[in-house]
Parts: sequence; C-alpha cells; structure tokens
Amino acid sequence: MSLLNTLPDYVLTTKTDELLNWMRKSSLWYMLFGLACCAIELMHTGGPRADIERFGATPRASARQSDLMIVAGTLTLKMALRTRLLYDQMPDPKYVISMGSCASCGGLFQLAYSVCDGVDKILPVDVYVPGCPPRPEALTEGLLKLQEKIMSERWLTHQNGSREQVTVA
Amino acid sequence: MQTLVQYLISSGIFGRHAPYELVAAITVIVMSAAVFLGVAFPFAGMVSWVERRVWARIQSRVGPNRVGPNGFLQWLADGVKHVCKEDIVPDEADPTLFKLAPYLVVLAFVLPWAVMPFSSSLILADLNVGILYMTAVTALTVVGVLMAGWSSNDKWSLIGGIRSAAQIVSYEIPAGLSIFPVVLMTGTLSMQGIIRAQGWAPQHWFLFANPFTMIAAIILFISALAEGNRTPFDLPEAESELVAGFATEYSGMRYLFFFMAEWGNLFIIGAIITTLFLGGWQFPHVTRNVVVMNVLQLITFNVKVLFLVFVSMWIRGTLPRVRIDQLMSLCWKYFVPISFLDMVGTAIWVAIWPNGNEWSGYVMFAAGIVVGVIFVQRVIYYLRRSRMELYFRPTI
Amino acid sequence: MLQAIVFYALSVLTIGSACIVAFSRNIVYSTFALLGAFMGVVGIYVLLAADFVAMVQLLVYVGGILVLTIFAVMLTQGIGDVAISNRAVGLVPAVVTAVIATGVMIYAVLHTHWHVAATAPIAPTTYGIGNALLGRFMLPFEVASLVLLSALVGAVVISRHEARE
Amino acid sequence: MNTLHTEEMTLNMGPQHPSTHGVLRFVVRADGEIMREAVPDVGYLHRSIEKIAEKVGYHGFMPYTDRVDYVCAMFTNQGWASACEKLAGIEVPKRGEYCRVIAAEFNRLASHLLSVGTMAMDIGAMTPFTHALREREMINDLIEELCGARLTFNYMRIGGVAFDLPPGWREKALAYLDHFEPIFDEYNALISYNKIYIERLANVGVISAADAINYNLVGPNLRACGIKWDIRKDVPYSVYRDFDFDVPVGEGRWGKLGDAMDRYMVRIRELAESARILRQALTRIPSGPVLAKVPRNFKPPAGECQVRIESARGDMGWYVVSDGTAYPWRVHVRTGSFAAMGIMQKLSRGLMIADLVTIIASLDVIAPEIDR
Amino acid sequence: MTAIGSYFRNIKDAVTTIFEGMAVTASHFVRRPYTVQYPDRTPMRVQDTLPIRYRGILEVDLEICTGCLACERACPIDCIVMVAEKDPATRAITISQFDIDIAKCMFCGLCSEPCPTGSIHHTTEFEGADFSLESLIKRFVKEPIPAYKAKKGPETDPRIAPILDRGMHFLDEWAQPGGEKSGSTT
Amino acid sequence: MEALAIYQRLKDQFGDQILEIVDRKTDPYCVIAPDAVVEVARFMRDDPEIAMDCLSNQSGVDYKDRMEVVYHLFSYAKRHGAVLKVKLPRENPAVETVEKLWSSANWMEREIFDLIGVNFTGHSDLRRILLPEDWVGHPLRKDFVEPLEYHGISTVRESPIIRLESKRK
Amino acid sequence: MSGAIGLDHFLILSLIVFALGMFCVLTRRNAIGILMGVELILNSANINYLAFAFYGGGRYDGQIFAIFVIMLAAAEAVIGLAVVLAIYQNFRTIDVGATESLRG
Repeated sequence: MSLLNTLPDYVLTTKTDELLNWMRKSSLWYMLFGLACCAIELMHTGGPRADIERFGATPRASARQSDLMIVAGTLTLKMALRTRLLYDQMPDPKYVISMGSCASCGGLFQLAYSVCDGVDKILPVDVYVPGCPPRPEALTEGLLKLQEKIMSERWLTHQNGSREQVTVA
Repeated sequence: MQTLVQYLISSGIFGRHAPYELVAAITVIVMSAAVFLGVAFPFAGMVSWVERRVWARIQSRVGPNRVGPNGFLQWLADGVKHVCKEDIVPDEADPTLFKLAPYLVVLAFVLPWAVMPFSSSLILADLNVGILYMTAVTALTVVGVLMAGWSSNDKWSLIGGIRSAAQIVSYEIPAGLSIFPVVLMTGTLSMQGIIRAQGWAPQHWFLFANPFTMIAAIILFISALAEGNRTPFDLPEAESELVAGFATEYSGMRYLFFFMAEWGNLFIIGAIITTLFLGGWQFPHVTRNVVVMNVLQLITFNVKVLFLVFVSMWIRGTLPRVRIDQLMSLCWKYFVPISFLDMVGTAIWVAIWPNGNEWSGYVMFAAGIVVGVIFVQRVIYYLRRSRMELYFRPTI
Repeated sequence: MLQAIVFYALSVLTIGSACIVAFSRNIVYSTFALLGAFMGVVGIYVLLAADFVAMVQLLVYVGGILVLTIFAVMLTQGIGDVAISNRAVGLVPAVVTAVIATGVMIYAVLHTHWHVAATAPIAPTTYGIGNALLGRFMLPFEVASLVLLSALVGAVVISRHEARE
Repeated sequence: MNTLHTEEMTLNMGPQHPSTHGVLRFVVRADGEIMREAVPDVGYLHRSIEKIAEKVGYHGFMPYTDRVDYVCAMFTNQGWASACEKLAGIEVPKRGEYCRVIAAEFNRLASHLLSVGTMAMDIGAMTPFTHALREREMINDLIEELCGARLTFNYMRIGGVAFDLPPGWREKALAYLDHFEPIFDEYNALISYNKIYIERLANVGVISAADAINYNLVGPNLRACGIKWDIRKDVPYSVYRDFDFDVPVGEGRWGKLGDAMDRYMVRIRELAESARILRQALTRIPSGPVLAKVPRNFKPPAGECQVRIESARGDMGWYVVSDGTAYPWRVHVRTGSFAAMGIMQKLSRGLMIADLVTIIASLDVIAPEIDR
Repeated sequence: MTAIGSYFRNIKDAVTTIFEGMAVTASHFVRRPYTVQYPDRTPMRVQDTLPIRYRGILEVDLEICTGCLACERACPIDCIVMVAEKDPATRAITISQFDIDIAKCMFCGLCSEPCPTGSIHHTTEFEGADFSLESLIKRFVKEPIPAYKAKKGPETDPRIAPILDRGMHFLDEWAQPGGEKSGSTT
Repeated sequence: MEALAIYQRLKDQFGDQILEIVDRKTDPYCVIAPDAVVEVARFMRDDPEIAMDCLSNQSGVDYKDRMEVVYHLFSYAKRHGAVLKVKLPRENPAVETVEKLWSSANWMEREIFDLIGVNFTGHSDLRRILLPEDWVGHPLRKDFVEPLEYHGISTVRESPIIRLESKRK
Repeated sequence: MSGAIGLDHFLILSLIVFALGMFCVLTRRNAIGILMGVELILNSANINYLAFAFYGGGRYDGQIFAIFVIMLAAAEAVIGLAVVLAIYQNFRTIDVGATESLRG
C-alpha cells in the first residue's frame, strides 16, 4: 500500500477510494473468535433473528481469510498472546470490534487476576460495543459503525483513515 | 466455430490475406476469454450469492440483501475486496508451489468450459471425446489441491489436501462408470452427439430412458458432488474439523481463486448431468430462425443446469457431513458395485432394444412424477404441522 | 506456422518439466513437475491427431499415476518438511551414458530416411480405436485387462501384507 | 510392530477453533486420520470467578455466577442461591421456588437446544443449528421479559427470585410450549433420524457405566451410559417433588450403550421432559411472595455446605465455606464439563480426527464451566 | 439380520431419511424468514418492542435522584462514580458528579434495586457502540445540582411529577423484588 | 446409610487415624490423618456397605493457618454421600493422591495444585491446568498478590472516570 | 530448421525426454524418483508410437500400442508404488542403496 498512498488527492482517486471502501465494507468477513459469554450472542448475531449476513458479513474459521476480528468475550492472559498471533495472521486491511465489557476494558473481570483488562492493550480496536453481553442488534449496530468508519478511510491518497498502530511486547 | 472463422475472414476485418490459422487462433483466444471472464467467473460469483440466499432461506434467515438490489452485487464486493487485500505468503510455506496451486485449480475450472454445449451452435469446441475430456481435466483439481495442501506447510491444510485427493480419485471411478450407460446407448463421446440423441420431452431424456440410466444419473450426481467437495462430502474444507482445509493459509486473491473454482465447479457438475441425462439444450423446434432457436436452447440448458445447482445447494443446506471412512465405504461398497451392475444392465437393455424402448420412458417418467407428488405432500405436512406463526413481537 | 509455434511451446514445457523431474533436489518439486511433463505430452498427442489417446493419457497419468506418486511421496517422506532431499548419485557415469545414448540415437534419427506417408486429415479416432481394440487387437486387449487385474490384486496383497498378520 | 508405519503428526487444535465450543485446546497426536491421543489443554477462559467471590460478597456475586456457565446461567444462579440459603437456613417461598423451576427449565430447553444444535453444526449441518438458534431466540424473548436479560440473567436472589412473572407471561409461555412440540418433531425429522447423522454418532466415544462413574461424569452424559440418576428425581430439591416426569437414559438402540448417539438422544428426550415439567409448573404455580426477607447485608453463620443442582450439564456442586463475615471464605464449583474433559484423553484413543469433534460436542463441554 | 439385508436396509434408510430432511428444508422455502431487519427495515424501533424489564444502557433521572449513594455502593465493580455532598447547615445534598462507565457496566441491575425513587434504571436502549472508550462514559451531571427530596404532602412539583411517576413505575416493575404484588398474574 | 454411620464405621475400622467427626446440621464431615488418606479412601470404595464409587468433588481451602483438602464422596450404588477432610500444614502441603482409586481425581488434584498449591505425591501428571505454565504463585491462597504484568501486558487498568475532588473537604 | 514440423522433430523431442528419464533412473537413490524416471521413458516411447502412427499412415495401430503402454504404465505404477510402500514399512527408508545393505 505504500506506493498507493503517495497518490495525490484527485477526484478520481477519491471516487475510486469510495468505491473500494464500499466494496470493502459490504464484505466484512469476520473471524469466529468467540471467547466467552459473548460468543453465544455472536452465534445469535449470525443466526436467524439478527442475521448479520445481510450486510455481507460471513463467518470464517481461518484468520487468513477474514477482515474483521470480533473479540467476543473475556480475554484471559493465557489467551492474549495467541490473540495477537491470530491478529498478525490476518491480511490488511483488518479491523477489530471489541464486543462487550470484558473485551473493551475487562469489565466485571477487572477484579480477576488472570484476565487481560481490555483487548486494546494488545490490538488496535476500531469499535467498542457496550453490553454484557451486547444483544445481537447492538453488535449489528457496532458493525454499522465500523462500516461508517471504513467509508471515511482513504487508501489511495495519503490519509489513512484514523488507524493508529498499537505496539505490544 | 469454423463457420465463425470463415465469416470473419470473408468479412475482411483481418484483411484480405489473413492466414486461416491466425484468425482461428485469435478467434479462439477472444472467444475463450469472453466465455471465461464473461460467463465462468461472474457465474461463479453469482452462484456464491445465490447459494448464500438459498441457504439463508432454508435456515429461516434472509441472507445478504444490502449490497445492490437485493444484495445482488454481494459477489462483486467479495471479489473486489479479495483482490484489494494484502497478499500473504506464510514464512513457513514453500513459495513457488504455494503461488502456483491456485492457478492450477483455476485451470481445472476453466478448461471444461471449452466443451460446454450451451446450445446447438454455441460451443467452443465440439470435441468428439468431449465427455472424456470433461472428466479428464476436472481431475487436474486434485493436483492443485494437493499442492496447496502440501505447500502451506500447515498440518490442517495437508490433511485437507490428502482427504480431497483421496476423495476425488476414488469417486472418479463411479462417476466414470456412470457415464458409460449413456455412451453405450448413444455410441458417441461427443457432448453434442449425446444431446442430439435425446429429445426435448422428458420421456425422451436418458434420465427416464430405463431404470439403469436413472440409477446412473443419481450415482453420477452424488459422485460429482463428492468430486466438487460439496456437502455432504465437504471433508477437505470441513470447517468444524480442519478450519478451512487445504485453503486455510490462503488469503486475498489466491483464496478467491479457490473460492471461485468451488462455486464454478457447480455449474460444470450441472452441465455434465444436464448433457448426459436431462436432454441438454433440447427444445421443441418452434421456429426456423437459427438465432432465436439458439437463444431458446441456451435458456433451456441454463435453466436445467441452474436447477441442478439449486438442488446441490439445497442438499448442502440439509445434510450433515460424512466421515472419511464412511466416504470411502460409500464409494467402494455401494457406488462402484452398483454402477458396475448398472453398466452391465444397460448393456443387456441395449442388446434387447437397440433403439430404445418407448414405453419405459413413459413409465419411468410417471414414476418420477409419483415421487415428486409424495415429496410435495410431505412438504405440505410439515408446513401444516408447525406454522411458525409464533412471533412474540409481531410488530417487527 | 501455428503448428510450429505450438510444437515448440509444448516441447519447452515438456523438456523443462522433465529437466526439473530429473535434476531437482526436492522430490516434491520433481513430482509436481511431472504434471508439466505429462501435460506437455498430452499436447503433443493432440498435435499428432490422437485425441482419444490424449484424453486417456490425461485421465490415467494425471488423474491416477501422478496422484498416486504424490501420495507415495507424502507417505514415505517427512511430510511436514518442506525441504525434502532427493539425493542423486553417480552423476558422471549417468551423464556420460545419457549423452552418448541420446547422441547416437539422434544421429540415427537424423540420418535415417523415414518413409513418411501422406498425413490423413484430422478426424475422430474413437470409432477406429474401438473397432481395432475389439477386433484385431482383441487378444492383447484381454491380456492387458488381465495384467491390470493382477496388478490390482498384487498391489492390494503387497500393501496389506503387514496388516494381515 | 505390524501396524502401518506412517509418520505421526502432532496437531494443535485450538484454542481458537470453530468446533471447540469456546476456547479449548487439544494437542492431537495423529497418524493420518487416526488419533493416537488427544490431550486437552484448558484454562484459556480461566477468569478466577472463585477468587472474585471472596472479594464481592454474597449479593454481589450473583451476577458472576451467570458467567460460570453462560449457557445455563439460571442453574448457576440457583446453585449459588441455594448454597447461601442452606448456609443461612432461609426458607424460599413456594411461588419463588416455582418461578425458579420455570426459569430453570426454560433455560434447560435453551441450553439443550444449543447443545444439539452445535452438535449438528460440528457434524457439518448448519441448518439444524440455525433452527435451534431460532427456537432459542424465542426462549430468550420469554426469559428477557421475565428477568430483563437474554443470557446473563441475574434472576435469582438469595431467598427467592428477583421478579415475579410479568402479567400475561404464563399464557405466552404455554403458547410457546404448544409451538415447541411440533417444531421439535420437525427438528428430529431433519437431523436426528438422518442416516448420515446416526452413522456419524453411533459407536463413537463409547463410555461404559463404570468409567462414567469413575470419571465422575454427570447429567445427560452419565444417563446416556444407562445409569438412571437425576438429582431432580432422586434427591429432589426445590419443588421438583411436585412434578411428574421421566428420566431418559441411554438405550444403545443405534450402537453400543453409552455412545455419542445415546448422549444426543438423551438430550433430545430431556427437551420433551422439560417441556412436560414446564407445563405442570405453569399451570400449578401458587400465589404468594417470591422472595423471602433477606437482609441487604447478608452474613450467613460460619460453616460450610455443598449443594448439588441438576443443571443442563448435570450435577453442579457448589461448595461454600463461610466464616461469618459478609464475604464468603471459599467458593468452589464442581461442574460437569470439567469432569467430561477429564475423560477426553482416554476417550479419544484410536478414533478419527473427525470423531474428536463429535465427542466434544456430544459431551457438551462449555469452556467457562471447565475453567471458571 | 444378514449382511445382504443390512446392505439394502442401509440404502433404504439413507434414501428415506434424506427424503424427509429435504422435505423439511423445502418447507422453509415457502415460510417467512424469522429475521428482524434491525436498523432500518423494521416497522418500529427494536428498542420500543423490548420489555420494560430489559436491562439496557443505564439512565439517571437527576430530577428525582436523592443522592443517597446506594447505587454506587451496590455496584459490585465500581462502574458508578457519584459525588454527593451534604451541606451540614441546611442538610441539603448537592450532586456534583454522576458518571457511569458503560464500557465496564455489566448490566446486572443491582444498582437500581436499592434506589428509593427509581431514578437510576435500565432503559431499553442498547445502541452505544463507539470508536473510543472515553465516549462510552455517560456523564449525567454537567454542573452541581441539588438532590431531590421527597416531600411529605401530596403536592409535588408539576415538572417533576411525570418523571417521578415513571420512576415509581420502574420501582414497581423491578426495582423492588419481593412479594408486594405477587399473585397478580395468576 | 447416614453419613454419621459411615464415619462411625470408619472410626471402628481405622481407630485413631480418624482424627475428628464433626456432627452438624449441614454436611457433617470427618477429618482423617493425612497419611491414611489412601487407605481410608480405598476402604470406602471397596467396602460393600459404603461403596463410594464416585469422587464427586475435591477442593482445597486455604485457612491462613492450615490447608484443607475436602473430599466429597458419593455412592451411586447406595445413594449416599460422605465428606472427608485432610488438614495439612501451610508450608509445603502434601498429601498422597487418590487418582488411582478414582480417575476423576486426576484433574481435580491438578486444579488444587494449580490454584492452592497442595502437592499430591504420586500423581501421574501434576502440572498447572488452568493457569499458564509460566505463572508464578497459587492464586487462591489468601496471601496471593496479583502480578502487575504478564509478558508485557499490564494487568491493571485505571478507571477512565476521574472522581472530582470534594470542594469542601 | 524449417518452420514445418516433421517426424524428426517429434522423434528428437521423444529422445530428449527419454534421456532425461534415463538420467533420472540412473542417478536417483530414491525409489519413487526411479519410478518417475520410468514414467518419463514410457512417455517418450508413446510419443514415438504416435508420431509414427501419424506420419506412417497406419492410423490406429500406433495409437492402440500407446494405449497398451499407458495401461502398462498404470499397472507398473500401482505395483511399483505398492512395493515402495512395503519397503518403506519394513526398512523405514526408500533409498534403494540402503535396502541392499539392510538385506544382509
């Protein structure tokens, strides 16, 4: 992407960017990354009532083929390192939705000794969805928020949306 | 094909003295590109969208409906997104073979389109060994899949690749044996020849020609599903066991190739069975206009193929997956002996009635209708039994 | 003209792949290169107006033998390893033998006056082959089927040898 | 050695794998498709709930019990509440007990539906799974109306339940049961009697009755081995004495006794039994208060007790030690999934990789119940 | 059962059960999908269809908040931060801060149970996804305001009365678990 | 058979190895000497009248001055249960494993070892089970101090809400 | 070399393939490598058959011989690979030299 980022901000590139962003946001394949309670609501989100596939979001089992990591549930310290590994396996552009209190900031398990308080300590998070667990509609809203964010990104021109990188040891 | 080339030469587009071979080569390349890019790839994409919608309806969901009208552009979005994605070659993988494998699979997917009999004139090459060619080139997939599975250097991929190879090689035998009854009855291997031997009316299709061809058709369909790695035989990419099977490590464009080949192969499965057993493009001779006739035949052929594609999606929405040993025993204990007997039976049938038996066509067709009626009755039974009207929030 | 282009392209494919088969240090590469060699040979068959034989070659070699070979390689090598060695020995005598033998034969080919009949127009061969197989060549055909059957049985016996005890 | 010498592979299944039901990890030593052994590695969801209990007090721990087993949180609620009640000697009002049973049995329906649904999904059929999810959505609607949440209910309180049944809820619940029974037949026609499905499940992961007891399997897993033991029936707690229901046990009709198919069918038949209990409870519910008087600053006398609850995953033991203060001294939850994972290593020997998935699903293990 | 018998019985079983399964799935082609097309294609907002007991995002009616700090004490995970001071002279309570960390909240409803007026309660609102954790903090008090004080007589401020009614409604519905209105449904 | 009768029978059999029989309303228990655990357990399993075929629960408790391992036994054959306790010193607590009698003890003992730190001598596979292998300390001990970071991930999280300083104080 | 492709071209191509196959057979220690060399040699023979069939006028005889060769190749591959696997089971190697030394 480094070459593309140097293009100037012409109308053509902007329009192309918009088109590409539209494609990208319409086909957010998410990785099946259910960790805890939220995993059940994640299943329900893919299930008949909420049906997140309406927006083109399909569950994938392999990190290599997914664009979106929905961190659904409590991230324990034992799991945190592997989560980072999986995130690194995803191809760019990749997004992260932190689903529920535990993933956002540890939530009720901030009291625990073995829980990583918040997935943003190891990955850059794009959208935080509150709830414990969030109901499927709330996760759908999180996905729509992420789509909004994707539409505002510029890949061809130099501004790269608002993605910042979090470094982790 | 020849007529087209002759026409092009005489029209003078390439100049007066253009050599025949050159014009022919250019025509073939352009036509092939048109078929592959304009028909095969979009078809694979659209089938993926249709499949997701059909599957969703079976599961009482809606399916992708936001991208374009009714979500129709979903496949385009998926395709463009994959093309724009980062291309990862894992460090541990063997880069040469890893990059080569998707192209092999796509090669195996595009080659059969050369003998696809869309209508009486629309066929790239009416090979006189057409059906043999079809079975031979689809076997190329195995090599690509094995290559992908091995070169990813991931054990799940490897197991997926080996499963796929074992499955495709085994099911090639019942599939090949089920083609023989039709070849016995027509005496030709050419796709067009086989279609011409059938009529437009269902009782003249080989599906209903005699009991043996009907069994052969069913076995061929199931074996073809197994060769195309479709549920209930989707062991190589069994999501709940092998993550994504041989394609686990693939991302972006390369994964798109596997993805496309999987859905594009559905059309090929449908086309083989339509050609052999469902009368191909045969349509009543309603007009003398060649163009109109060809269009009607094209529609007929595609409707039949799409119906079979739909059935395979429907099966995918219904059945669980078999285990590898059950897969093998199904092939060797059931399909191979049955299709052998079937072949012998057809040979006897042909020996008794060399020109076919008119009555058996009607009888078999009536039997098919009876099965259909029973099926519809069962469907109505389930519809009546649970009306699914219980919505606790009927306002939404 | 076109025929020449196609012929040279296929020759390059065949010989190149065969070279990888012969010289590659990685047996998996050799095995996959065999695919290229077989495909090139299929093309040559088509060029020689033998469509049926070409298809049989594709079906048997690519769909059968090649996959079997890959299976055998994977079962007998460390399949987890990417770097699989394919040790070669006695290079010098082999090169000498191969070069001398090929040289002699090429010389012979080039200096023999082959009687070339007029090439018939390209036509379907299926009927002819079928008739010949079940007519003039009935006995070899049956013998071949016996050979295949015994090969099948033999293969089963050999590979089930251990399990039976 | 006369076996085929092929290379043994070590496969790493999980912790993030589509069919491990949360975050479990298996180190599989396999020879081609045949497993030598699958060694489970748990703890990826260890959230130290037992330690948190020592920090948040008796009332405040109730929401945490939801997370011990999020699929059947009503039972964990009930287990914790009953343990505290037993410690302090509190009598729960009759209507409160009925509310508990109704909520818990609905939760059992939801939990078993998820179990049989994921079972089908792991075998490769997505449709039954989504149909099960659809039924769960309806149950979730009911439970949501009852207690305000879909998954983490926090419905029970020490001394009863938080809310009475809302107006009109009883009729809705009965209407749902009317809908459930035919849809259940449809589900069975779709998957339970499917030939491929039976072939995949029968004779896989056979557990003998002696092994089941020795490894402390509980609930449907135990009953599938032919042992008729249900705490609701044998040591009745709450108001289960009032209801007439059967305890389904494995029959070995499709294969050997105690195989995956038996476990599956026990769950399927328990669904029907739960519906039966619900019908009786909904029609017989008495009037009265739902919550006993419990001080806000709840301090049970020093002592300890163990309470066993028949949850959806079987006998769930709550061992609570109190030292007389407002904070429990020690809480230990003995769960069915923990024991079921213990037998996995023994069970997996000599099976195929595809069967591992079947066994995990048929034992109905849920990661938080193992790790807590 | 002989081997040959089981061979054909297997075929028969497979064919019939697959036939049934296909009939079940075929029936779903003509049934309505169960999906609620959440954000835009629903006749009414999903929030309005949720039951009153639904524990969505917390809300505080500051007009009727008594500043008793019971909610802060009840919260097991300290996601409510409330500063309320009592003027020793006038005994009036001023609330100067009432923040709830929605990202951390576990939606258990324990805070609303001790609330005497139903001021803090869960709404049916669940939409709250945002791009940063800071924006998930709900700050109810912009500037210090006096706390509500229950009046003895029947005369309530007409501005506060509807809010108080609503609070009491929440209180009725679920803030006070217990036997007061038990038996009403049967 | 009532629990107390079982304890009495044990007392008759083992004499002073049974240190104490506590009769209470909820769950009476008996305390046995740490050395005699396996003998007593084997007797309870094999005695035809007691026939405890299932070790239903095994938990460790840290009492600041001592460690206790609690065995909840149950008999499916006789439908009765019993509770055994072993009191151990807090420094280097060790007791013999009952894994050979009941297989379910394997994992439960691993868990107790992991969380409380009781050493089970003779156990076939005594490793950490819930916590990562490189974890330090036994968290369910009363004196456990939560580590501040694990592999570079800090385990504390400041609340984003700043409590306003009281004006008058 | 002129543009027209004649019999010689095919024969030389087949010879080169043959040489490579022979080289493969001679140098490989790996049994499967040897089998692959044999396959190459058989293919080169087939090219010869078909070339002679095409240029020699006797249409089908060459093709039929080619088919027989393919049949033989299939049988040879099946048996050969089965033998290789059997050797591998017994000796844990398919190095042809190694099996010799193990025999004694």
